[in-house]
Amino acid sequence: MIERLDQIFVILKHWLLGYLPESWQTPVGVILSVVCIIGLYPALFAITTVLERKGVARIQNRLGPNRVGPYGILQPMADGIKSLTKEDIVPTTADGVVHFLAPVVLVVVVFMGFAVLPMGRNMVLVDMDAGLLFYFAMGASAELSVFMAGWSSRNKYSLLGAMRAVAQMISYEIALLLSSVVIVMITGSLSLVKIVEAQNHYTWGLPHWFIFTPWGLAGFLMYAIAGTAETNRSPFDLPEGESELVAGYHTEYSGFKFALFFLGEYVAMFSISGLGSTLFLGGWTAPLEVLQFIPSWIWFFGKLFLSMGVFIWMRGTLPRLRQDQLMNFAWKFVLPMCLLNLFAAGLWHFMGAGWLRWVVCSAILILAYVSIGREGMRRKNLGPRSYRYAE
Amino acid sequence: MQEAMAFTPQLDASSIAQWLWLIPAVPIVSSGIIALLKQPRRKMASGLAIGSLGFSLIVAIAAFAHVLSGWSHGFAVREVVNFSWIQVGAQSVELGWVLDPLSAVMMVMVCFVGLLIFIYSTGYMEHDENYTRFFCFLALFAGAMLGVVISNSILLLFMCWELVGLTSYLLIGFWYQKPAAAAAAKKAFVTTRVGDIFFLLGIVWLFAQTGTLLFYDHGAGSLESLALGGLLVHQSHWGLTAAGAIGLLIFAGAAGKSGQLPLHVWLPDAMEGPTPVSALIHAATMVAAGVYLIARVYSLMSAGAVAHGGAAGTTTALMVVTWVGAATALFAALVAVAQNDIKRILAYSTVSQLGYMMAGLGVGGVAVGMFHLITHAFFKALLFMGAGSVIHGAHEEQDIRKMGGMKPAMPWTFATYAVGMLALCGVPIFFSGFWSKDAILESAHQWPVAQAPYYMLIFGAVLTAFYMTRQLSYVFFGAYRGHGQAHESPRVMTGPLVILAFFAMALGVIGTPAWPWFRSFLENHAAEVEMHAFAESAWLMLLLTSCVIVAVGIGLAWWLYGDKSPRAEEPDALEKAIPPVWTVFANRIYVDELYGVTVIAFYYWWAKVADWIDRNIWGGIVAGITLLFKVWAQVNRFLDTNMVDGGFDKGCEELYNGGGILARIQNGRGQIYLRLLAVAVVVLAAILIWSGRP
Amino acid sequence: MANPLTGYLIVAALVFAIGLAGALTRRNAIMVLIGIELMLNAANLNLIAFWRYGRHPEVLTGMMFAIFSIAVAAAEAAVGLGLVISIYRHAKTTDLEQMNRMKG
Amino acid sequence: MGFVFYLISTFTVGGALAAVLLKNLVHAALALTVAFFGLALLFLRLDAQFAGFAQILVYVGAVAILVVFAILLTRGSELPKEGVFSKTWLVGLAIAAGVFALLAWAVLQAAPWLPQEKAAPTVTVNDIGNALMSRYVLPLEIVAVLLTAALLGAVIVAMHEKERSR
Repeated sequence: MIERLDQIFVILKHWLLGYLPESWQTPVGVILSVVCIIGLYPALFAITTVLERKGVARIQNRLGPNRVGPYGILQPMADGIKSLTKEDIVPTTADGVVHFLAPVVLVVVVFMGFAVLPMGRNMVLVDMDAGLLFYFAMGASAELSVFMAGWSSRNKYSLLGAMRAVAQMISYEIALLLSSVVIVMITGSLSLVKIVEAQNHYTWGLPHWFIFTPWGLAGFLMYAIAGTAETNRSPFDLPEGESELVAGYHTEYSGFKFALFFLGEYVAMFSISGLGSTLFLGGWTAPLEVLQFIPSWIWFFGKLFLSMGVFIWMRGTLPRLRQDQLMNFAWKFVLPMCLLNLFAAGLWHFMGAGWLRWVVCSAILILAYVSIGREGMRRKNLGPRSYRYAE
Repeated sequence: MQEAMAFTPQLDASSIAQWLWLIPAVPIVSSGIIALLKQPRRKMASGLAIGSLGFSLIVAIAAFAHVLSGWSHGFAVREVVNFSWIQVGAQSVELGWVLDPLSAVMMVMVCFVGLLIFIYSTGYMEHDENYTRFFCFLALFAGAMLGVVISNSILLLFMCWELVGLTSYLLIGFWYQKPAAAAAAKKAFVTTRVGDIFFLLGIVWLFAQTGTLLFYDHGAGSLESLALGGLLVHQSHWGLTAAGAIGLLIFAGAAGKSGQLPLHVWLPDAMEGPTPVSALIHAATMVAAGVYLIARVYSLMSAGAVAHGGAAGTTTALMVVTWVGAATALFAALVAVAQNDIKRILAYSTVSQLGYMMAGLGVGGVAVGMFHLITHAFFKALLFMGAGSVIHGAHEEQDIRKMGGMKPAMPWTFATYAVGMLALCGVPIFFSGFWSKDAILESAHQWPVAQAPYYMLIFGAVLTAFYMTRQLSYVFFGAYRGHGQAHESPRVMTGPLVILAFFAMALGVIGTPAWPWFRSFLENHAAEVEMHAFAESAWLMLLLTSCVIVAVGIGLAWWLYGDKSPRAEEPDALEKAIPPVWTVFANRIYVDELYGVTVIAFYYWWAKVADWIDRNIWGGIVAGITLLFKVWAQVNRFLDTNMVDGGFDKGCEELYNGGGILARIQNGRGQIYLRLLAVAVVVLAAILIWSGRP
Repeated sequence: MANPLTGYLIVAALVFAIGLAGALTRRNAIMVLIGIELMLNAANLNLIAFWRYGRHPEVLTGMMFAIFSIAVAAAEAAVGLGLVISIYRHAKTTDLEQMNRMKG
Repeated sequence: MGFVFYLISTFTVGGALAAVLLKNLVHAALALTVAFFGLALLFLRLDAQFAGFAQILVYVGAVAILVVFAILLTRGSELPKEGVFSKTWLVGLAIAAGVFALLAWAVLQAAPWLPQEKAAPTVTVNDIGNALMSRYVLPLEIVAVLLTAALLGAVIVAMHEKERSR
């Protein structure tokens, strides 16, 4: 029974495909799953928006949306209808084609990422051998769309926002990659399914999630920081810092295109948190051995929403960084930490079993944190920052 | 990942032996980190050094406990971890470390004493601006020393050995602004190098003979019966086997490190370094490294001992060791009598005690020598730190004649110092020095070959008691003759003193003839208490002798110096009694001078000769050649100006015009070049394809 | 085209030629770099194609070569664009026709 | 050879052409990314998964962005008055055509000797990793050094004058 419940979607799919001739089954099956994903995440997105607005409102001691439907839970509907019916304004000087392509590319690329994300036991679209690589390849292409958006709408705010976004995304993508490479080093596989499997063991009812190891914890923290920056969420939301640039790269977007950007941003958040929970929080595995009877997909989406909650919480709590602070942080703290984390993981791997590697790895990481984070960041050379132009 | 989640750290046998390398590694790494620290980060530096050594101590104690448990269950623990360092063809240079009673005892001692001295130095070096550097060196030294202790490969041992030498050099010359310190450092380095050359030769020979660098390698090691048998086959002249010869070469290295005659000269000068350094390196650990080395390769030295027969059985190598040791012990004791620098006296006493250890190794085997090494490490470190605290209290005054009457001023120091002194003199029953020294004397007494070493050592013991008493009465009794006001040192300095004092007394328990725990531990047989050992006439005899020795020594000294406070300028009491002997002693029996007129003079003369050759012969040749070239150059000049230039200018013009034409092609536009390149490629490829066509 | 390899090779040749044409005809230095990138990629395609249809794909030689050349190309792009920028800073132009200071 | 292959190749070649021909540099750069994507897809069709994704990651993720940055920093996005093609563009075109002709001719010549269709080699990422760490470790090291050097070099070259002086 529990098994059935766990595999319900898989069973459903096979049952549906059962009615089709052999030759059709594979393509239709793929299409089916794709449709599911494409249908599911926008729905989650709708829920999340209202959650966020209410949550942030609660943090800021406001009421938040409370007009549409009971407690304003139908707010997303209203927003959707509004953005669909609104006029789609394109600046006359704008570069029409690119301006149109940008949001499309963004959404497409972001959705691509879910192809390799296992959302439950046997619930992955394609179990690619180089899944993680694929994911990052897709993530890399998102930057381009942001640039397209910023550049095509001939508007200096948009351009500045885009440049900021791209610079920030590139800087933090490195950190993102390096912090995930640790996992690859330990599991020896780029396939996310295998990575989850590797964490699906229990000692004394406690799971073998990677976050419960020194390097795992450090890696997770780095990943969380880099991921936040990668999705341009606060405190790293300079690209759309409304106080400086009206709305960053999507200043000139309105109506449905803007909605697409909005969607893209949130779906990106979903996929980043999904990857994070897959890499460090054991994906769809249960946090306690006794809780395994609960279906795996519930766990996955539970973790997803947990991290979304954290995203919202951070947005409500933390102030925005300054550009140079952002860059310093990326290159002078996060990156070195990631490299040291790699080193620690390697040590962990080669020191074999036993208590000692725990001590050594944690010692290395703590020492590194103290020396880089505390010592290195202490003496800030304050003063006017020096700008660099090409000319 | 399964075992990764094992939350309970459990410390099983194999793991401790495997992680033995951490003991040296951690201090070395921490010294590296300290080296990167900035000057002002003093707390961090000392903290790192002490913490790392503390960690080493914990691991060392764990290892010791492991060995102990194995021993108490009645089997000899000798766990080795070997790995191949470099692979050269079929030969592979192998390194490794060993965990056996010897190394276990030694490492615990080094870590413990080292830790205390580290703590002590935080107080002593407080006002030095190179605090961080000091701790960097100290940590490095500790790491290297521990490396020497645990290494199972003679090559690794040699590396650490040299590293130790280097740190000793660095630390002796720590105050390199003082020319004396710099000179002393150089002297130490060069002198020990002399020994190390022989050591290296020994290593090479050993490797050539046995084909392995490892001591123990599950039967294949160089110290195991197989290899030893091979080393014994051919006896060279005067009964010296290959094993013995190699042993002697290694002993030369050991003699260099631990200041045996005739290479002892550097050790007294090494006192130019900071006192903690003298305590750690030049009393407790490094100088003992030589003794430890001999103990490590003892089976090499004693190989074929039965051939000579006799009670203990001995070999030529061991005889040499014994004689050198005894001679050193006596010599240094004599010299120490007539020194006035507090640290110098201690230095000479260290030399003499090292002589005792060597002699002990020679006559009585590993256990005897090592026992004295351990006890000596404790009380000599205690004495040095006490001396440091005295110097501290007397405002950096080192001349004992300018001290005196410090007993009331610094009670703690006095008490602990007295304990150390009594231990060194070997006052019976209560002090560890007595037990260890007696073990040596006893076995010297039973030595089959000769009785002379026994008497030498006895006389040395008398002198030891004498000069220690002299020093004590000079420093602590009588009236204060120094400048300023003597004051007690801070708690952080006296604390270690107290701990060490305790051990200086208590440590004797493990080596009494009634319960020869230490010996049986090292030699891997069960230790049982036999009270009747005390009743044995031989032992009682010995007890009596040592009582007499101590009584004579102390009494004489007290009669000469006790509690009367002679002024610096007036001659020493003993000098009044026997001036000529005194002067000889006071000038350290002219050994340095001897070297001065022999070795150094020779080199000096040789350098002069070389210089002369350089100036006159080579210089002359060079001058001649120069002249030749000058003439030739003149000729050339003439030819140039008149013949070549004319033609050359003409050619240049032609070339210039030609260049003008060619320059059109080079119009400085990258793209054009690129095109030419592409064309060239196309043409080339075409030619190739056509030519390659079937 | 009977066998698949030919197709890939032709495509590679085409891309290479296009890249070359770009590098040879465009005025802007950056465009020249773009052309060079295209040529590099064509080469990569060749390598991979030969690896795939070669005799010993399990040895991975061609693949490795491609991967390395990708890595090197990244470096090349970085340095090249850096050069372009610094040239622009000096000459205030990226037009190759006007960059003829090295005229002999 | 299938329909898919033709599709992708047209896609790729079209991208390349656009990249070379478009007047606006930013458009050209974007077209370049299209070409890169197409090439990556071709790699995938050649069962070189790793190379394909690496291609996307490096070229689309890094090189294209780099190019775009360079364009914006050098004000390349606004069109120059005199045309984008050099005066003697015909020569260049001719040479390129010559090269293509040569290559194509060579390939077609060699077609009969080229290896035929064969089963896809099974190469996992692990194999690549092992190869990189064992057989190709030296090149790997060298590439690492090269990349470091290139990084520093690029920074130094592109740095501001006054930055360099200090």
